[in-house]
Amino acid sequence: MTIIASGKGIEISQTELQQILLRGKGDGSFAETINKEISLLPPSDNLRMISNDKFLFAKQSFDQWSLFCLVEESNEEILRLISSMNANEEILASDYSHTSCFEITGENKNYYLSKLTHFDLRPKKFPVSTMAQTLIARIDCSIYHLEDKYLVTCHSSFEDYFKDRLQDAINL
Amino acid sequence: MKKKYSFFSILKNSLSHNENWKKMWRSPEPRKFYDIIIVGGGGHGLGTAYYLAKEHGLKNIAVIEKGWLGGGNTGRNTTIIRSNYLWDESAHLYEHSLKLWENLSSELNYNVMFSQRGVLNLAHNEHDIKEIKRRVSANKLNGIDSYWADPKQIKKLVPIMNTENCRYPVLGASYQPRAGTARHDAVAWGYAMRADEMGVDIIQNCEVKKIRTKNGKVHGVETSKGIIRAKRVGVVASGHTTVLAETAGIKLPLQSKPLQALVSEPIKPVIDTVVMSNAVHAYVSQSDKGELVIGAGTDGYNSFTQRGGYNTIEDTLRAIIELYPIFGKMKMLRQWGGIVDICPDASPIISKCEIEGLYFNCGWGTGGFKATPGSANLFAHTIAKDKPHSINAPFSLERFVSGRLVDEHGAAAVAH
Amino acid sequence: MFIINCPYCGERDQSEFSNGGEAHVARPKDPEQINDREWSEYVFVRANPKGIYYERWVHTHGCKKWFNAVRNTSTDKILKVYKLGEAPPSIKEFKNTLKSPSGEPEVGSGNFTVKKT
Amino acid sequence: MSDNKIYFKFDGKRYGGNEGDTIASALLRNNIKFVGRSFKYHRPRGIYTCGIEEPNALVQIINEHNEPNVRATVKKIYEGMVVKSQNRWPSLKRDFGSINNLLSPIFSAGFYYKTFMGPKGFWKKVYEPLIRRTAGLGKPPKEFRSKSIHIHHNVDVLIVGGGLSGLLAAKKLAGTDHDVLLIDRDDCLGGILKNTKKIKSIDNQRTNTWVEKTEWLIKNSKNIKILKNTTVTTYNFDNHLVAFEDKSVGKPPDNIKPELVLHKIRTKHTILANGHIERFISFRNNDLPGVMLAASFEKYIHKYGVVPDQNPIIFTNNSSTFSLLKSLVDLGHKPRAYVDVRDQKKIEKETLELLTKYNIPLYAKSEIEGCDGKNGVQKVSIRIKKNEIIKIKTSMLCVSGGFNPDIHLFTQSKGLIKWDDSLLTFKPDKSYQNTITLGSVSGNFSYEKLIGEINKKLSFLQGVNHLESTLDINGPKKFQIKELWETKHEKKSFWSKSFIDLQNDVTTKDLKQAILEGFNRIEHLKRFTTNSMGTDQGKISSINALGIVSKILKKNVSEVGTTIYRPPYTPVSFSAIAGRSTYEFYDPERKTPLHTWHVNNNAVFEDVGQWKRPWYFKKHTNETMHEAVQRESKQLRETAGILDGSTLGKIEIKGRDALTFINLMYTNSFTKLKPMSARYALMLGEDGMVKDDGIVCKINDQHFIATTTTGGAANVLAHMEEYAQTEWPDMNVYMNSITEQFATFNISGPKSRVIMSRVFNDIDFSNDKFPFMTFQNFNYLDTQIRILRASFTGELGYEIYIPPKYALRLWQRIFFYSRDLDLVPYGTETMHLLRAEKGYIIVGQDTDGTVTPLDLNLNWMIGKKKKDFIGKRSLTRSDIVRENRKQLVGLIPLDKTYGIEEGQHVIEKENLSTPIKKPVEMLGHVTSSYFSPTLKHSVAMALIRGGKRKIGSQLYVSTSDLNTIPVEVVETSFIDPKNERMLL
Repeated sequence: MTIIASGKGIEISQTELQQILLRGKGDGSFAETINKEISLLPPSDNLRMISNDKFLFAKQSFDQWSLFCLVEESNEEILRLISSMNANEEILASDYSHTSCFEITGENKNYYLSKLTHFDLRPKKFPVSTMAQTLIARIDCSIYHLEDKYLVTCHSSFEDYFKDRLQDAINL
Repeated sequence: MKKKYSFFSILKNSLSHNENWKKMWRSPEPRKFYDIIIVGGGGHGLGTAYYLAKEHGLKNIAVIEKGWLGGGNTGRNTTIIRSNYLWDESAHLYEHSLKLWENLSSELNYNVMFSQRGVLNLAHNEHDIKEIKRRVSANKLNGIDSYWADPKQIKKLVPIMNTENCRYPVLGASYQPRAGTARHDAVAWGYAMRADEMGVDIIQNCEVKKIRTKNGKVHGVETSKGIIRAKRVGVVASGHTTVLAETAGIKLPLQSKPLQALVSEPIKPVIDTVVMSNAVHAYVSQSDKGELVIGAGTDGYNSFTQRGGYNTIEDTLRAIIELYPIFGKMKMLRQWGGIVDICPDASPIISKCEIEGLYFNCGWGTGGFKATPGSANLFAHTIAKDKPHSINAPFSLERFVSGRLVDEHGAAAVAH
Repeated sequence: MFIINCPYCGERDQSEFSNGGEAHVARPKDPEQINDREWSEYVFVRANPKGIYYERWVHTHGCKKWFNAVRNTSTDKILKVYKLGEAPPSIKEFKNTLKSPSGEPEVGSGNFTVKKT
Repeated sequence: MSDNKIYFKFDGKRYGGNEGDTIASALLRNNIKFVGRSFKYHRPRGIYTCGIEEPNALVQIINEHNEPNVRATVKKIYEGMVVKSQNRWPSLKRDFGSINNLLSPIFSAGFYYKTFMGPKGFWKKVYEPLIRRTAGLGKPPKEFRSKSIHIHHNVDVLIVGGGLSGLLAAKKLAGTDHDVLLIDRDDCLGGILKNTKKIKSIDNQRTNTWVEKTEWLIKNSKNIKILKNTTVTTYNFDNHLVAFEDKSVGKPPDNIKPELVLHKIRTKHTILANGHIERFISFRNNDLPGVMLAASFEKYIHKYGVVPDQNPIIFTNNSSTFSLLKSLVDLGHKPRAYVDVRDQKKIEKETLELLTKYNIPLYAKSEIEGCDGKNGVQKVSIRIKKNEIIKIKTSMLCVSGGFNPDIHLFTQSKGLIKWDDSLLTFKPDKSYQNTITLGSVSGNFSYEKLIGEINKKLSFLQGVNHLESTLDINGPKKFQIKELWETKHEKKSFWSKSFIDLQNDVTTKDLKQAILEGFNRIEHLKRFTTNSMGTDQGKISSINALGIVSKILKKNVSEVGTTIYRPPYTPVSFSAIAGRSTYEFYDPERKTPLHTWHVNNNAVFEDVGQWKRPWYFKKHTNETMHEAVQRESKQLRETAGILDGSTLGKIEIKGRDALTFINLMYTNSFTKLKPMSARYALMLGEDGMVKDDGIVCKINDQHFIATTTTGGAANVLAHMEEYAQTEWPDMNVYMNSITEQFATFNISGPKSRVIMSRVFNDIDFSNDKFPFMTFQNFNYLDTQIRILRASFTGELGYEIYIPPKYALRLWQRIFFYSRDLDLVPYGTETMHLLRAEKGYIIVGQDTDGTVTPLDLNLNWMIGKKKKDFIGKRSLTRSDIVRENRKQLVGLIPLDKTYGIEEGQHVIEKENLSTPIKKPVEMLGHVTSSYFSPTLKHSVAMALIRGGKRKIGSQLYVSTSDLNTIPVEVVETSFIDPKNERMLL
């Protein structure tokens, strides 16, 4: 984890998280396949996140989930997981570990992010344990509301631009 | 009585405290029957009536306008005129128009201020360069004044342009010296005045609600001022064309979308050329009053509200200050929107249809103003002869069935 | 810039979405069986009404899901959003909704600001 | 000087002002009233108002910006500020352009439409340059990259205006569950409480105390945020409002901190409490410096502590000027005269009492005919009876022509307005959005009714407080007004003018002339005369114009209507609207995992969409692009080359129905394709035109990986998702973009097999084990890579797909293992050249959206047995099967020393006349052209009419200087047509 900017009640750090992007029907067979591998049932409510000490599991829409490893696994294990999930012909699991991840913490994080996104971050609209896909600094991002922080991910080709925007916004 | 305008008429009138000017056009009540009704009192519609009367000697013509003359896209566009289009069909159409523009003020004896200040279409990447070079070559062989300008030449024409230190540097441009701008309102007023003099009834504040047909023939129109019968009806209603066509059971391949524009506060002249860019999307010219006239892109949804997304304005001004950093401290004075009717191939329709006596002139999308005289002239021909002129023959409705489109998307993205 | 209530993500700014034109235009089941004119209508002709419009949107900068909406194109008010596969609401449902912001003519645009007395 | 004054310069002279002064208040403090010249006639102009509505006092600030057209009545001074007057030359007092005023009788409305038409060419060469020289007000600004940011707000209630109504509304919402934003454009809250003497006290507290206390209460309520110096400019659909905040009030600009902040607000309810604007009255020379609106005059007294003139004349048609009168006499100043249009009986008793008490001459039922003076008011003519005019000396004249509710934002919201016959103005009628108007903007000019109005209109909001306040009002309680838009001139003169638009120099005569000429619609009138088209948008005058016009037309004002109020409310700087996503952040640069390596190895980059791709690599600084590309291309065909192909789109497709889906998306058939094999595939639009191409890898019938062009990646995925979701929702198929999850290397050339075998020494790359167009997955370190045997160069080639984290290491390893084999890194230009030699197309270069697979001779790619795929039906339309369509062919110059230019056209004629008068018939155009280092001559591809039948014939290609080059039409494959090198 590298701190890329801090001050004024905000801290932004970059982190690496292994991630699997899952697509599927979300039916019993889907849940079973997943559960067998990670002992966690996929969240069934849209935009909801659940987690145990190893995984964070978020439902992005009716046929799409993202699964983060909170504890670093070996690469082989991730590939094994993916291939076991893909063994179910109605599931598509793609390794998304090469996605840029940022953590934003601090009491001013909402004000700070309001410089970069129109997304309504008020807790009454974006409660803890929910996620959203939206635009931040003109970049397609996913934002996950964890207990006291936001986890923001974007495609890695945008990483330099996104980082520069994050740093710029803290100074202005 | 024919109005004659000149410096002497101004001087003469000033001596009578400007209290003896004549009305530019009458405000007649509609008659029960016309030989030809033109629906839509913008530049294209008024021009059509003018050419019907003047070049085809037709009488008993009315132009019916739901609001005020020139109140639609004629009065809402950024007034760019050029003819450097890619395909032969389009090039001939717009060049026909450009030639008419060059003589329009004197023909109408009304100064439409056609200002041939030249238009640059910028290239920002290799793909743009290839597209523009191809277009310039085609233009040249079509006898149109079109040149490839390198960044040095561009910088000479527009010294304030940031050609190098930007995200997408300016790598070149096409340049058409005969292109330029005109005073949009004046075009509508000039045509209206001269059409009126030849007996055309211009009826404002009269909304056409329905096109009436009988046995596959046009029969007249239903308006807010009652039913008016007609032998032939030409529809030139831009964004609202489909709504009218629908009333006659005709489906047109058009979608109406918001297009926005804005002007800045006036400043002393700083940019004399019209500059358009596709990749850094904005186009700008400076009016004779000193305002920067800036055009945005269309929004991606159908709407009749004459209002587009604020994000589009934002994107346009981002592009403007990217290309002209000195405009950062310019201020936006007014913004507005129009409704543009867009064809799948980004080319217009000037065509008969399956109903006898019913004609459409539409689908000009974001670039109709430049075509005003040409479109009007060819539409008049099409109505008068009941068959298209060779120039507008390719712009028929039939092309969507056969597949013979005139795909100007390359140009349309900057076809404003 | 209006708000669109994505059936999967909730209310979001319109700038996150792309419009997909008229809804409920099914691709012909057997394209070879229809003539050129019918095919060209499918490819090129879409409704363009002023007023109630059944249209498609996709949440491009969000969940990337398609859905349908009923919008009044003369007010830009979204009257209903519904998922693909759901039956389109009857047009009667919108009979009493506002036809235009300022009582302007249905065919014309006018853009009135002053109340007509 | 040891005072705490702020010093600034105006037209070269130094003046002192107080902290908080605007340029205007500081100038008035120094008794400067003449500050600029008008647009058309260059008439002297002064300070007319005390705020945003100012039409006259526009100045240029000379600093890093050189900001033009700054309202002196808004912009606050800072130490060392340099201010210049505008539109004058050489100086304000001696201005060359003022000759226009003499010529004004011929510069009538729209005169330019009627002249400047001949002789031919004069418009361009003579008239327009002359007109342009007179254009504009200020001078262009300078380049200065200020930092303006955007801040987004999502709230429940937005209150626009922190005056009396806005504060009361905020009080009502304080401490509730509603998230509230309160915005005021001034640097302090209070509005009329601070600017006038209209309210004596609130709840027995002095107004200033009440404002302070209320502000404190609001600030501590936690649910309300206050923004000052912030002007709401735009009201969009769905309660989206835009406001800009001036962060540099009283400070010089810098480019470190934001100068302006653009607030973009999304709210559930909008409360407009933005007040009213005073309007003027037109009389002869109503533009002279020294004429000022009455309420503005009063604001200077209270807000800035400047009395612009101790003995002005007050001219009114309404009851509001009591407040100014009271303010002046309380300070011990005595107006020279009080001119009221109304009958003495109608004038409020409070006013009459004051006038009597202080012995101020009252001229009731009288009007100002005009005023005179050089560069400022010296004498005022009062028409006291029909034919009797008296003249009084004075240097200032305060005018009140009534008030307009500030409905700009309300109409932007698409609310409807209506004419009020007693207030003689438009006021809001029906809201279109969730908009509530409070106080004077709603047309309520009576403070007594205010509390009741607010309680009533906001009661629908949950949990709001009940307001109970008592307002002690000074002077008349009810607003009374008599209609007067314009006063008659004493004598008819060519030069006498009553202005209706001060900034654009539109006179009441111009309005009359316009109507005479038939411009009787208000929009026409505006456009013909330019009335209310200035930077102030006619804030103090547009209703007056309507009044005058409706009188001429003998219609009521509702019938005449207004022009549309267009956003923004007041001009906003481009950089504020653009925000931070400009300059260095204009558009993201997308970088591949190998970007740094490319930079270090002298890559010259090309922009492909947002991507930065190596275009070519410079071997040494003097190497030209042509040399580099020739070198790279030659080297690759001799040994091997490597390309970073990471930008190509990659889509993973999976599901029970994946095969059916892929068969519908592409022209090719994948049914018989063996697992772990790949196929070059074409994607069409429903119109039958080529949309994209790429290689589709089949893992099995349920699992595919498709590649796309770099530019097409997002569109292809969106296209697939659209069909999967909307047309075939019952199909079980899913797709993920994996573009960014893999770096891609393309290695090709005769030595590529050797290199691959060395790098991956446990893999068998022989033709048998690893045939062309197959792929395999391998373990590599602790990850997995995929190798595909394919070629876009015509040489033996491989593509490696590897997770980005490992990319650089592998890339370097490849170079390490091929150090004796002259492996050359190459860029996109060499790739284009090599594929052109081979006759492969680039979608978007050799196609332009009008090209079908048949036109490209790619019929073999169409799955003949497939019943359907996207675009298939379009391929049988009459124009698509036409023989004479443009078809792709190869061209070779007959004289091998000639180069063919891309984009030039293929013609049948050898000679072109110059200049070209008649259109030359074109057969088509050159889509690609390169100098082949292998063949040592130009090879080109062209789309030409009936191309297939023209193979073998001789045609001509135009050049950019309008010569022609004879060429031979050939097949498109220039090198190795039998694919022997590729299948090596």
